[in-house]
Order: sequence, then C-alpha cells, then structure tokens
Amino acid sequence: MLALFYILAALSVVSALIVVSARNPINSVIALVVCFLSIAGHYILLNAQFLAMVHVIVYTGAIMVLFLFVIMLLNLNTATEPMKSLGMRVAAVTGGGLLFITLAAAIRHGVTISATNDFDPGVGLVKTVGHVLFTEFLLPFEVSSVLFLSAIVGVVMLAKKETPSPHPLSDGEGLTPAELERRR
Amino acid sequence: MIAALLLLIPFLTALLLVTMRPTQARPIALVASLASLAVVLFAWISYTGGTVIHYDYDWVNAWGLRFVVGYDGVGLLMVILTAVVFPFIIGAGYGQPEDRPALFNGLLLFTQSFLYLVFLAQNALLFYIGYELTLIPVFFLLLFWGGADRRAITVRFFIYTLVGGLSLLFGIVYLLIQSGGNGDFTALANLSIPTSTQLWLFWALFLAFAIKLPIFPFHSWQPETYYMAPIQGTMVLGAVMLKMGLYGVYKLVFPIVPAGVEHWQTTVIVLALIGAVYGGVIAFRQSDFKRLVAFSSLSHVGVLCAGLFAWNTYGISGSFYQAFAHAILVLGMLYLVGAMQERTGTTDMGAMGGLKGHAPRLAALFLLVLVNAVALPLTQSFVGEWLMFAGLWQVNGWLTLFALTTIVIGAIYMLYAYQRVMLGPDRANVTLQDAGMRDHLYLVPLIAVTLILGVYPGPILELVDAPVQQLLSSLSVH
Amino acid sequence: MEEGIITAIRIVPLEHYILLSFLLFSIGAAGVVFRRNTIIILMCLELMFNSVNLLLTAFSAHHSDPRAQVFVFFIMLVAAAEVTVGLSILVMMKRNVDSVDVNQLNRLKG
Amino acid sequence: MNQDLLAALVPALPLMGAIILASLRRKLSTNAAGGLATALMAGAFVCSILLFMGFDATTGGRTVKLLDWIHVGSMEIPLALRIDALSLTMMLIVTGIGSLIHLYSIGYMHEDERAPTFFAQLNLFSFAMLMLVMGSNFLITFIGWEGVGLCSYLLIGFWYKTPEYNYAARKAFVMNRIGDVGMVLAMVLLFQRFGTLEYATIMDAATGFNDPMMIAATLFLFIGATGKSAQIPLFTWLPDAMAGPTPVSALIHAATMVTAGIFLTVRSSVLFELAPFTQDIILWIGTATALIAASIGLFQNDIKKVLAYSTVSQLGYMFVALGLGSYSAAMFHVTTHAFFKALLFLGAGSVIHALGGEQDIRKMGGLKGHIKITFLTFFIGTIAISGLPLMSGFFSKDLIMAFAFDRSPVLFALLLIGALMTTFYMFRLLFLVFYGKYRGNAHPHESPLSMTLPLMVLAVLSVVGGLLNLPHLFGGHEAMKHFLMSAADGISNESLELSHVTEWTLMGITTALVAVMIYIAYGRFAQKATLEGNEADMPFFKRLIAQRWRVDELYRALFEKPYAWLSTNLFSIAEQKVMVPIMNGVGAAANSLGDGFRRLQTGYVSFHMLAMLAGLILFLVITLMSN
Repeated sequence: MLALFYILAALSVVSALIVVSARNPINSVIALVVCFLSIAGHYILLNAQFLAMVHVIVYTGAIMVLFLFVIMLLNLNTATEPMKSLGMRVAAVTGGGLLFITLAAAIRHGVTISATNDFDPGVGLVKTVGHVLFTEFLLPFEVSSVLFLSAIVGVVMLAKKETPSPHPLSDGEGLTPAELERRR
Repeated sequence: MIAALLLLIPFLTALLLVTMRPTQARPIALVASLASLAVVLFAWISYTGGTVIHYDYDWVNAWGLRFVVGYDGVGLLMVILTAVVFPFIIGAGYGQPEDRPALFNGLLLFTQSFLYLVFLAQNALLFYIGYELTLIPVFFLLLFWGGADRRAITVRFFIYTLVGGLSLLFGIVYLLIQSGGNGDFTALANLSIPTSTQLWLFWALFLAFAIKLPIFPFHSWQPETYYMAPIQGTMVLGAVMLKMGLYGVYKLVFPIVPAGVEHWQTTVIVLALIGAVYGGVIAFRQSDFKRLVAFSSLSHVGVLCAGLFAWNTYGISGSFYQAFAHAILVLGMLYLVGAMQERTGTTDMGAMGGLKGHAPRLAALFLLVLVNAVALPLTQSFVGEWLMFAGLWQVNGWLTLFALTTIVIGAIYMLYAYQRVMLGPDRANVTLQDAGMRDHLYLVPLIAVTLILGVYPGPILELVDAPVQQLLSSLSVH
Repeated sequence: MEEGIITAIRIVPLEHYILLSFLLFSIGAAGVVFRRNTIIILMCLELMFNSVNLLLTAFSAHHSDPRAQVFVFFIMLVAAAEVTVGLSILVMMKRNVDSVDVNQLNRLKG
Repeated sequence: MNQDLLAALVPALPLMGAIILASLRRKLSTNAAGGLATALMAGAFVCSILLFMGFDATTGGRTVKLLDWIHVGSMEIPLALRIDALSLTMMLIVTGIGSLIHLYSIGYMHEDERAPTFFAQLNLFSFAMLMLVMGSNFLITFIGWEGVGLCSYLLIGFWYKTPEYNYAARKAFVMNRIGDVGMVLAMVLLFQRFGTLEYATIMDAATGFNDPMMIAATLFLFIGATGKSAQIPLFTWLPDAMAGPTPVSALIHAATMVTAGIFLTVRSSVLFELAPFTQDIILWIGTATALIAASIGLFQNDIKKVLAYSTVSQLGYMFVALGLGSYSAAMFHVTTHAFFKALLFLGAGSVIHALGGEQDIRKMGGLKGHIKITFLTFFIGTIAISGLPLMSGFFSKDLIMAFAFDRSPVLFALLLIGALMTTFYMFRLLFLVFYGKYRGNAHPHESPLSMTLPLMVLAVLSVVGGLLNLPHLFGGHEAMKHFLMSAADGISNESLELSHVTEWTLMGITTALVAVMIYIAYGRFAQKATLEGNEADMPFFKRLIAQRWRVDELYRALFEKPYAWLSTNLFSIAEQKVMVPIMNGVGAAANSLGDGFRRLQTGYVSFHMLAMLAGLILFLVITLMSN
C-alpha cells in the first residue's frame, strides 16, 4: 500500500515539475493531466470515491480540455515564450524551495495531529458526502450556481468582440504594447 | 433626544444640500444652524450639573468603540460655542463663493455635525473618529475655495494634522490595550498607568492637540492656511476647530496621564508662551490683515494653552472661558477682514488707511472688536485672561510675567493694525461704503455677547467651574 | 479490497500527504514566479489548488469528517469558474496585446 | 435718597451719557450733545456731594455690591463700589472738575463736527475714572485703570487724520499697558497671598506681614503707577499726549487720570508702609522725575508741552510725598494740582482758541490786553503752581517740602531746585504769552462764557484750595488729613516733627527764592519782541535738555527699532526659513516614503508573487521562532 502511495506521489511530483519546466505549453498540459490523474489516485487511496470521480470529470475532463482548446485557439503550441531573467528564475526556485522547507519544518516541529472522530472508512463515499452536501451545505451549494451564472456572464462579456476603439495600452499610432516593446 | 437633534440637524441638512443642491442653500443652512442653536439653548437651560449621558450603545465592542454621547459642563460649553459660532460663520456675508454655494454650506454643516460628535463623545475612539472626521469637510472647503497656492497648502495642512492624529490614535490604542478594550473616558480615567509610561504617552496624546491648537513649534501650518482659506474656512479653523485641541487636552490628557502632565507642565507652558510672544511680535509688522489675524490667533492660543496647563481651577476655567471669547473675537476680526477686502479689493493693509473718514461706523465697530482683542476689562477676554494669569501665577511667577508681556505685545500690533487700516488722512478719490445693515446685524450681536459676558460671566463660569474642580480633586497626583 | 483501502488510510501516515501537498504547492508557487506564459501560470494555480484539495481530503479521511470533502467539492466549483474567467481574460489579452506574456501587463506599476 | 443707589448712579450717569451719545452721535448737535454730557456729569457731581453730605467718616466706609462678577473656585470678585473718604475725595475731584471741563468743551469743540463723539468719549472716560476710584477691589479699579487708558487713547487720537497724533495715542496706550503688566502682577500676587482682592480685607489682613513678597507686590503696584502717572521711565507718553484736544489734556492728562497712580498708592498705603524699600525707590524716582521734567519744561516752546512737563514734574512731587509716607500731603497736592493745572490747561486752551489753533509761544505775546479773563485766571494759576504764599499750591507743595526736610536737607534742596525751575518756566510762559508785543498775525478774541466760566470757578478754587488742609501753622487743623485718615490707614503713621521756627524758615527761604526767580524771568522774557529759538546755537548741555534729554530718541533706538527689526526678521528668518521648512519636512518625508513604496509596485505579476512568497515565509518563520 505504501509503495502504491510512493509511486503515485513520485508521479505527481515529477509531472508537476514538468508542468513548470516544459517549454511547449502542450507538454505542460499533458503533464498536468498526468498530475491530476495521479492525484485522483491519491483520492482513491484515501477512499474519497466521490471526490475522485468529480475530480477526474471536472479537472481532467473539463478544465484541462478547456486549456487545450485555448492553446489551440490562440495557437500557442510553439515554444515562443521568452525566458525570464536569470535572477527571477533563481529567486523562483529559491522561493519555492524555501517555502517547502519552512512548511516542512513547521509540521516537523510544531504540529501534532491526532484524529478527532472515531475512525470511519466510509466518509468519502458518495452517500456520506452527498448527505452532508444536501443537508448542512445546501445553501452554499445553491448559491454556487449563482457563482457559475456570474462566471458565464463574465466570460461572455470578456470574450465578446469589442467595437474597435483606440486601445488603452497603445500609443495612439495603432501599435500594441507588444509591438512597441519589440521595437525597443 | 437633544444629542440626536444636535448630531442630525446639521448632518441631514448638509446631506440635503450636497445631494439636492437647492438654490437657496445659504438660508437653509442658516435656518438649520439656528435650529441647532435653539436646541443647544434648551439643553443649556435644562442642564443642572453633572455629566449627562444621552445615548449609550454598544458599537464595535471588540475595539472598545461604543457610541456614548453626553456632556459635562465643559463639554456643554464647547457645544454652546459650536452652536453659537456656526450661524455666524454661515451668516457671514463676505467670502461666500459664487460657485457651488450649496456644497459650500453643506460642508460647513457637516463640519458642525462632526464637531458636535467630538464634543459629545464620551468614548475615546468615538472622540477620535469625530476628531478626524472634521478634517474631511474642511479639507474640501480649503481645496475648492481657497486662495492662491491652495493645493499645496491644503495638502500640507492635511498631512501635518494627520501626523498628529496618528500619534493620537497610537496613544488611544495603547490605552485601549491597557484598559482591556474599554474605551470610555470614565474607564480610561480609572487606569493607573506607571509614571514612566505616562511620560511618553503624554506626548503621544498631546502631539495631536499641540498641532491642532497650534502651539509653538508645531504652528507653521497655521498662518499660511488661515491666509489662504476662504473666510468661512478660517472662521471654522480659528473659532472652533482649534478648541477641539483644548477640549481634547481636558478630556484625554488631564485625567488619563496626570503624572505626565505634571512632568511636562512647565515645558508645555514655556512652549505655549514662546508661541504667544512669537506670534504677537511677528503680527506687528505683518502687512496683510488676514495674516495678522492668523498670527494674533497664534498669540492668543499660546496664552490659552499656557492657562490650561497651569492645571488649576483658575487656569483651566480661564482657558475655557477665553476659548469662548477667542471664538467670538476670531469671528469679528475675520468678518472685518472680509468687509475690508470687499471694500478695498485687498487684504493688504499697506493699501488701506484713512478709511475712518469714509466709513466711521465701520471704524467704530472695528474698535469695539479690537477692545476685546486687547482684553480690556468688561470684555469677555479680560475675564479669561485674568483667570489664566491668576492660575499661572500659582505655577510660576516668572512665567506669569512672560505671559503678561503678551498684553503689551497685543496692544502694540492691534492698535498699529487699526491705525494702518482706519486712521490717517482721508483718501482722495475713494468712495467707500460705510457699515450697512448686514454689518451691523453681524457685528453688533458679537459685540453684545462680548460685553454681556464680560460684565456677567457667571453663567459660563458656572458651567466650567464644577467639572474642573471635580477633575482636579479626582487626580490623586495633584 | 475494502479492507485494503481501510489499511491504506491507516498505513500511509498523514505527514506524507502533508509533505506531498506542500511539495506540490511549492512547485506551483515557484512556477508562477518562474514562467512568463500566462496560460502556464494559470496551470500552476490549478496545481496549487489541487495540492490544497489533496491536503483537505487527507485530513478528512484522517479525521473521518466528510465536511472537508464537501469543502473540496466547493473549491472545485470555484476553480472551474475561475478557470473559465481566467482563460477568457487570456483570450482578451491575446486579442488586445497580441501576447500571453504577463510582463506585458505591467500597468499596475506605481 | 438711598446711599447705595446714589453710589451706583455716580458712574452710571456718565456711562449712560456715553452710550446715548455714541449711538445718537450723528443726530445730535454739538450743543445738545455737550449739554447732555455736561448735565450728566453735573448730575454725578450732585450725587457725589449728596454722598459726601451723608457720609459719616467714623464708620470708615461702605461697600455697595452691584453684581457677582468673577466667581470661580474660591475666587470671588464682585462688581462692587466702595464709598469712603478717599474715594469720595477723588469722586468730587473727578465729577467736579469733570463737569467744568465738559462745560468748557462745549465752547472749545464748537467748530468740530465730531463733537458728539468727543463728548461720548469724555463721558466714557469719566465713567472709567469713577470706576477706578470707586472700586471696592483691585480688579474693579483695574477696570477703570484700563478703561481710562482706552479713553485716553481715543481722545489723544481724536483728530485721527494726523499720523503723529495716532502715533502719540498708541504710545500712550502701550506705555500704560507696560505699567498694567505690573498692576496685574501685583494683583495676582496679592490674590495668591490674601485669597481676595477686596481693599478692606487686604488692608486689614496685611498688618504684620513683612516679607519680600510685600516688597514685590508694592513694587509691581508702583510699576503700574509709573505707567499711569507718567513717572520715570514711562513718562514720555504724557507730553506727546498733548496731541489731543485741550480739554482732554486738562481732564485726563492733568487733573484725573494721571493721578490714578497716586490714588492707588494711597489706597494700598498699608502695603507700602510694610515695604520701606519700595518707599525709597518711589522717593527717588519721584525726585528724579520732578527735576528732569522741570528742566525740560524750561526750554519748551509749545504752550501745552510746557504744561505737560510741568504736570510730570508735579506728579513727581506727589510721588516724593508718597515715598516719604505722607499720603495726606500727596492727596492734598493731587487736589490742589487738579485745580490749578486744570485751570492752566483750560487757560492755554482758551489762548489757543483765541489764536485760532496756534500753540507756539514764540508766536504769542501781549495777549493780556486782548483776552482779559483768560489772562487773569491764567495768572492766578501760575502763581498757584509757583507756590506764592497763601495760594493753594503754596500749602500743598510746602507740606511736601517740609516732609522732605524732615527726611533729609539734601532732598529738600533738590525739591527746592525743582520748585524754582517750576516758577521759572511758568512765569516764562506767562510773560511770553501775555506780556510784551504780539508776535503772531491772528486776531485774538476772548472765548465764550461756557469757556470762561470754568476758568473763573477753577481760579477761585486755585486760590482757596489751600483751606482744605490748612496746617496748624496757619491756624487750621489739617481737615483733609483727618478726613482721609479713616480710609487710608497709612496716614495715621505720618508724623512731621519740625518746630514752627524751622517751618517758618523753610517757607521764608522758598518764598524769597521764588520771588527772585520771578524777577529773573520777568527781566528775560516780559518785554521780548523776538525770541532766540535756534537749538543749534545752544551749548551742549542746554541743547540736551532742550531736546528733552533725548529720552524719546533713546527709547526709539532701544526699543522701537529693535522691536520692529525683531518682528520683521522673526517672520522672514525664523518663520519662513526655519519653522516652515521643518513643517514641509514632514510633508516631504511622507512624500519620499510614498515614492519609495511606489517603486515596489513594479507591475510585474511574478514580482508580486515573489513578494507574497517572501511574506508568507517570513510569517511562518516568525511564528515558528516565537513558538
């Protein structure tokens, strides 16, 4: 069992690293899908069946497809991204590393965790989670539909083609900031 | 009921004026301020002593902020002062702007409402909120209708005052931590703070008031701001805003950090008196009438603050009495500045002179205002100054002598100003309107108040006497 | 099988999950700083979301409390909404600035 | 009639007059205004006389409380009047001479279109002066004290169109104010010591106190007195105060206001008796003032300036008397001086009126034929002030001189020199104005009855005034001294232990020398057709005196100019170069702080994310550390 955990963990960490480091966005997306699937594996290990299902459907099935669509739509599948300055990259790695070390140190020294409830292996079953969701969290659940509604409205607003108007970021000669920077 | 009326009448009228922008803004504002004056007079008549609490609601208990409003005698005096002053400020016919009069008068009424909040608050945080709120309408008054260079001067004034406010907030927060989150004045007064803490806490609290008053060397914002502000703005600043500093010292500094006061008393008195002399000496050679009023105010306030820090019955009572007198005086002087400005088109005294022949009635009114300025007996100022000198004497004779030089200095610059404005040979080719109905309507009541309270100061002194004595007797250190 | 799962919850120590999710979170955070491509930054955000979800679920299982899993469910909802809005902003950005480089969006500069 | 009501009426009548006249000043004619003012003053005089008649000296006096004025803590200062021998004496002088001068002013101010204002201010002055003398405590006296200062300012600057007059008015007010500082100090000190400011209480409680505080208090009172009574070093305002209309000079700057200092000292005689050191200072300042002012008087060419310096000099004599502890002599001289100096001023006014405003005695002369009544009365005034035997000035001045001799012959000699100078300059004035040939080109005409009547009354008083306090030597029994004794305890300590022979000898010497001076003056000035007047030709010392010892110039260089310099530079340097930049520093600090933080806003998402990470790490580290 422990071995299974380690394999899944290694898989998710490695794929996460690929997400961050891949030059081509397509590769990043694929790696992220792998990462999400491994996380779904973790959910199954934890007997969170409901979450595992939802996770695969929502993330891997919907969100990642959306990402792929956008990449395809915007034609981003080439590694055109300019690299950041060396200082920033070093800072990023150091920052991430430090964060991990600090967090790890925190649980090493600070926190002892003991279970509060009697052990019940069935908490992650659809039945249990569904019961809680539709009793205790009914209102937030309903309200979340409003969130989606507003997200839909927002997306429609944003994605709609604007009537052409002088762009706020341009310099008035029809040049976009990207072009301006290129000329510089 | 009274407190609600006081807070709401000006506030709601101001809201009405600012949102609806009616054409008859000034009469509406005037009626509102007169109505609030009537309420205050009723409160005064029905006041029988002690501390009256009108409302006591919890608000944000976790921060020690409770809505407790009421007044003791001194607070009532300040409320009366505010109520008396505002009809005069709104009624002052000079300096009313042509553009956006509704907004102008609305902002004035907002100021009044917030001032009431300051003087009625019985909770330190509530006091602080009112104290800083008053800045906002005044800021816009100065920014929209000020004179030359208004932007820079207003921002300077604002920042400088806010620095003081920050220090006050720091002091109050410290006190709240000490008191376990109870911000009521009564609770704070019962704290026993170690002397070493009081020594610095005194300055944290006092700095805001020192800037607001202002006393030397925190005064530099004042002359330019007074000079630049529209006349009504200067009236607000000089007649009531600075009294918040005085009241703050009485309410927040004296009862809470008595040991600090005892330690710094002489320092503050000396600073205040240096300012008094400094302002008075500078006023002598000022060629601009409005700047002269600014520096003279600095001088008067120096004595006021010294009297307050004499920290005995006479000093404190005298100081508050004088605060009233000073408000009336500032109104009168600034009205005259406006009157002269309208007639001569300038506030430069070099361009005046020889006006008495053209406007004898105006000269006579000026003289009557001036009599109060130099604190001649049987005017209001004299009662205050006498009490302050008597109070100061109990602290230190040399300081009293130092303070007394201001009566000479005051006479020097005031009479010189009168001469430069009014006296001298008649001007050729000048047609000048003498004081008319509106000038009399404005100045005669002011002068009457001055003289009546100079001859019969009893009603006001009674208000102040009891709470001050109670305060002093409650201070174990003293 | 069920027995095996039950032991899995018991066998794998909670600390392991915590460390794993910390690691994923840190990688995501570093990625946000590391990359200039906005779409990858969005992906890194997803990664961080998921590390948090994983942690919540691990705790939920450990404490036998289903409410944390409901919470994860809500986070997924929010993440879905966030991604749609984020991606549409990306589309906007591409359309307007002709680039997906975050450094183009430095109008917040003081 | 009720005595309390009468007492209240005395100051109330002039106050009423002032208010009525001030508010109706545009509608009243000169005659109506003057008539009303004079009538009210006469009314006050009648009230004073009634009070005097009903006054019983043995009771010591009564206090009439009108109002609670200032009442704070243990400080109780009522608005109350005190009727006793001293205040009655002063009331009679003020209202009596005041009425005459009001009457005189009707004629004098007839041409002036602002006469109603003048009468209003004159009435206001009378009110203030009456408050001063009638106050039952120091603070009420101080009301009058400052009030007369204000009225003096207004009346000196009455002709406001001349800048010099305004300057003189301001100078008078400011110098008085310097004295007032002393007065206030004295009051706060006495209040601290006695817990009250009531004269009666303080004087009763003071006996037995003898400490440095008493010296300080009396010195402060004396500083107040020097301001009001024009003693060294605050005397230079009084000659300048002659800028006012002549009745003002007569009433304020000769008869009443300037004697306030003497009144105050007599009022607090008990305190001064306890402070011999102060008395010595008063003595020497009085002597110096008497001599210096008299010496200046010798060379003045303005008829009113001569009288002004004479007044300063005579006030010096009164202070000498106070310094010697002979309060009754001082009050006696106050009274007689009020008679003859008012007479002289009014006479001078009549001369000026006759010549259409001319004040320079070099342009007068030979007027005795033209304006007979004025001449006669002025002559009586001159011999009265010179102290010719049996005139009022003779008795009062000789009393002071006798006291001085009792103390020290040197003092007597100094005072004698002063008296001789007085005689000389007064007769110089008399001869130059009325004898010889007329040197001007106006047409002298006698003044109307409203002006000459007061002259005649005052002339009579100047002659018979000595009877008020006729010494034992002449068969009297010092009536005034005994009357005043009930009010001023200091008087009972007076003792004059000179034998009659000595007194006769002193009088003889004085009279003989005075006669010699008159003869010299007659020889030099009586027949002058022209007058040497060029200061440049005089020897140095003489020139110095003629230029008034250059005190004005000294004060200007020492105080006025440095003060103006200070005022200008405090503003331009201390305020604008130091204080304002300091304040701007606060703003600049806020500004640069904001500028610094602004740089942090790079606008790059990754930078903000990094900052967030750093913050998170820092927070965690701090939390871990503190655990």
